[in-house]
Amino acid sequence: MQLKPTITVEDAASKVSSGMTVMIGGFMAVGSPLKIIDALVQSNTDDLHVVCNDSGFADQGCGKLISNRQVSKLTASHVGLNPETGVQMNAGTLAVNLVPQGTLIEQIRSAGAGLGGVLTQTGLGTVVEEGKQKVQCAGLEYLLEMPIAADVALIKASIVDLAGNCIFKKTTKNFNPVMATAATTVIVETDSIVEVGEIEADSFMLPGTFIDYIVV
Amino acid sequence: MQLKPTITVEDAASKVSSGMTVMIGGFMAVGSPLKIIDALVQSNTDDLHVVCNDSGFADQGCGKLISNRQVSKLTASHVGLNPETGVQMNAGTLAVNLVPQGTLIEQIRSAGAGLGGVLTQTGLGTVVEEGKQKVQCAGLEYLLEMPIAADVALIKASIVDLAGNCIFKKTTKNFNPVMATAATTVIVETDSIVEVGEIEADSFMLPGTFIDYIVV
Amino acid sequence: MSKEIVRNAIAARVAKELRPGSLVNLGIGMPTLVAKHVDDSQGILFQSENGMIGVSADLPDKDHLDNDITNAGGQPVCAVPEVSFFDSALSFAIIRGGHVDASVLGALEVDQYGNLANWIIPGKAVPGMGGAMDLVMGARTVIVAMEHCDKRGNPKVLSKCTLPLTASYVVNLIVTEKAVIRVTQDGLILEEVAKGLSVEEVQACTDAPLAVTDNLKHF
Amino acid sequence: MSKEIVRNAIAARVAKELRPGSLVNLGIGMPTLVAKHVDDSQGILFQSENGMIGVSADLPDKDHLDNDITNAGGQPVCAVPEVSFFDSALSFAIIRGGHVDASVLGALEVDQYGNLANWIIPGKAVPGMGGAMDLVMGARTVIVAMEHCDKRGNPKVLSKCTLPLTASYVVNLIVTEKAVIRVTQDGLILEEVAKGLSVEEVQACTDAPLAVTDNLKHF
Repeated sequence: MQLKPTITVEDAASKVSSGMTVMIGGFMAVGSPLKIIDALVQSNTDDLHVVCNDSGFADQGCGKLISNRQVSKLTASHVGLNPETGVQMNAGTLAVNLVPQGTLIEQIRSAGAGLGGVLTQTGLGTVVEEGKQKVQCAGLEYLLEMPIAADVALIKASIVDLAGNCIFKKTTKNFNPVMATAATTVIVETDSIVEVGEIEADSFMLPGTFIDYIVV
Repeated sequence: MQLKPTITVEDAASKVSSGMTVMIGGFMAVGSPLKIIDALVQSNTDDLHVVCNDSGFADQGCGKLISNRQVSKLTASHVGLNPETGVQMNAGTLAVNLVPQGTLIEQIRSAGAGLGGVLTQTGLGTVVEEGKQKVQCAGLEYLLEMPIAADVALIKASIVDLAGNCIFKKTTKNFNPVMATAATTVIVETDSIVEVGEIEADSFMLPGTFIDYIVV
Repeated sequence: MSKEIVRNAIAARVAKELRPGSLVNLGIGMPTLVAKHVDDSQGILFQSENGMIGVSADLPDKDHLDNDITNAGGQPVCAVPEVSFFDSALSFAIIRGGHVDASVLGALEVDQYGNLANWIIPGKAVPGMGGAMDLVMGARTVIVAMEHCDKRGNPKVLSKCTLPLTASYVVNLIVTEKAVIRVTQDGLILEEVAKGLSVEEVQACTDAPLAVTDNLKHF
Repeated sequence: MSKEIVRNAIAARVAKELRPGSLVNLGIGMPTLVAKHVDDSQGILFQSENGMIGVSADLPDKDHLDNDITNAGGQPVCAVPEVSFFDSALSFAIIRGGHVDASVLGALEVDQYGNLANWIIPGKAVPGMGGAMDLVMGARTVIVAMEHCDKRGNPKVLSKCTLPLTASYVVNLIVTEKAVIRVTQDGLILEEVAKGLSVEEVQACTDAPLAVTDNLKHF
């Protein structure tokens, strides 16, 4: 049987090295791997490029990494509820790449699905256009949005079986399953781990094949 | 509460008019809406453009529509197990557009997700390139594959609740959930219909919002 | 009028625009109030872009809070019985694929072309666009729900937006406490004015020129 | 050698190429046999592009057939305990996104550049490419498993493919009943020959030039 290794939060944090691109699941800290984030805050890792839907709150979710000045670049769709992000951005110590939320998830999916990018009209006629290739297609204009991949994805699942199959309850799904497809190393933090076969296959929302390590 | 109308197979077939583009879920007839196909075979509807993973078998799945000469154009990834498709193709009475399977599902998803298309390397250096726009991006060459939408999608679910939320058991998922996002009218055939709330929300694999009609 | 009355008046008027059986996304802030003014019998469903269709107008009971059911602000909400949950890829496929019938959201500025600015004030805080750019491009109808003027009394319905845009040519209807204004290819059409106000009073606090419909109503 | 022995010899040799814990897609026909030659302890999982990871080498028992568990040919199959099922969008995200470690498939022709032709013979039946073009572009390693020559005894390992291509520069390894040939940027390297065969005999039935590795083995 193909089983995935179970590791500690400290081990998980140690898989992230300074300078890496790290995807962190969650939406306003809902469905975020909070224990791994805490362990990462305890580490000396810095100069991270964090890819996340939002920068959470200053004291919650991936915002903690920003408050602790471990992030040099942030790619996100929303940073408004973490004032620290704005402070560091204005001070020039944090580069923030704001991306429309639907574009961000498609860019991550593109990397995971082996696409060279997608065409979208979101952002046309706005600052989002800047520096991007435009493609004419069927008489319409589109922005070409390129894939975003990561070295490590830190995701959170409600239930995981030992083969890595994941369940994300209700609105904790958000960016988690797609990020799991787009990183070299994928670590899932979970509330609950079960034996293989304990839960029927169709209940799982992400195949274990995407998971490298499980943190309970 | 938002409930979806339950209709007969004959009503379902009558939503398909001659000349329409029709997506039909299933993979080698597994997870295909077999009852609606049978009703469509009984109708006078013809000149259909069918979009389907494959042309099934001559006497099974959407192959029946081909055998009955109701299809003038077929977009599919595989037609090898239905000899009738080849016969009509060689006779010039059926236009067949062969598409790599991964490209086909992305084209359908693009239509459903409002994308102008996706960039892929699948098909580069092959006949699949013909007539397609190439895009250079990050130093690599890609084919631009455009969206495929339909007038009607006929899909099959194992269980549907009265709000249209769908479960597709095991390998019956295939093209069904994605096709449901890409058609003006979506009709789901199901083995089993349940009340809203009888099955917990997280068990469903496709939100009812995509469904227009339910056929039991 | 108190702030609360103004906000509810706008929300109530927006609610009347929503079609039975439709799928609606309500932006954060005042648009959220719209749900309270919609009759259950209409079968209208509310989407939340973090991955949910079927947000209820009810507020969650503190004793029965489910922290796994949240809105786009991360706050716990209640769900209707036919609720569905999904990931962000499907959520934005729903939004960008034209499956949302109406997007209701606030604005800093709207102009006579239907251009919308609602995500950034240069030099001030930069919240980010979140899902707003996707919503206004993808939704079949875009309804701006906002107070007619800003805190200083300056018009927010302009001849031309001055702030960075969220999107161009996307707004279909503007609903304020003073007026209901439709955006057409020929410019803005004043369709309704609030009771007690004249057309001239509305125009006086609107920067963009307003054509008046033949069939002007009061609300 | 009988057809069945040849096919199993090829499948057994391919099985040795698969790494423990890897995800493998087996094409229809002979490649399917590879699963029988893989030890369970290796933790290798087999994907089926119709939406399944965890196809078992076991054949389903007629009395306990689950018609909802099928392979890409539509035939019922058995599942391993850690099986997962998914739709075609995710299935091809897995395939095209580089998540499949090895794709094993048959060929009509392979050439010294790693070009592959396996989906169409003009003028004859046109089965369609199915998922083959996606698999060979997306899988990390592409292994062609085929008989060394066609039914008429003509070489299938060519200097240059003559049939319409499935993809260019994609094949990494060719396994036949006669030889194991690696495709490199410098051309084809003969790594192994079947017991009882000489290098010359293999070259004689191979159109493309073969360089011989310093460390030639027999299998």
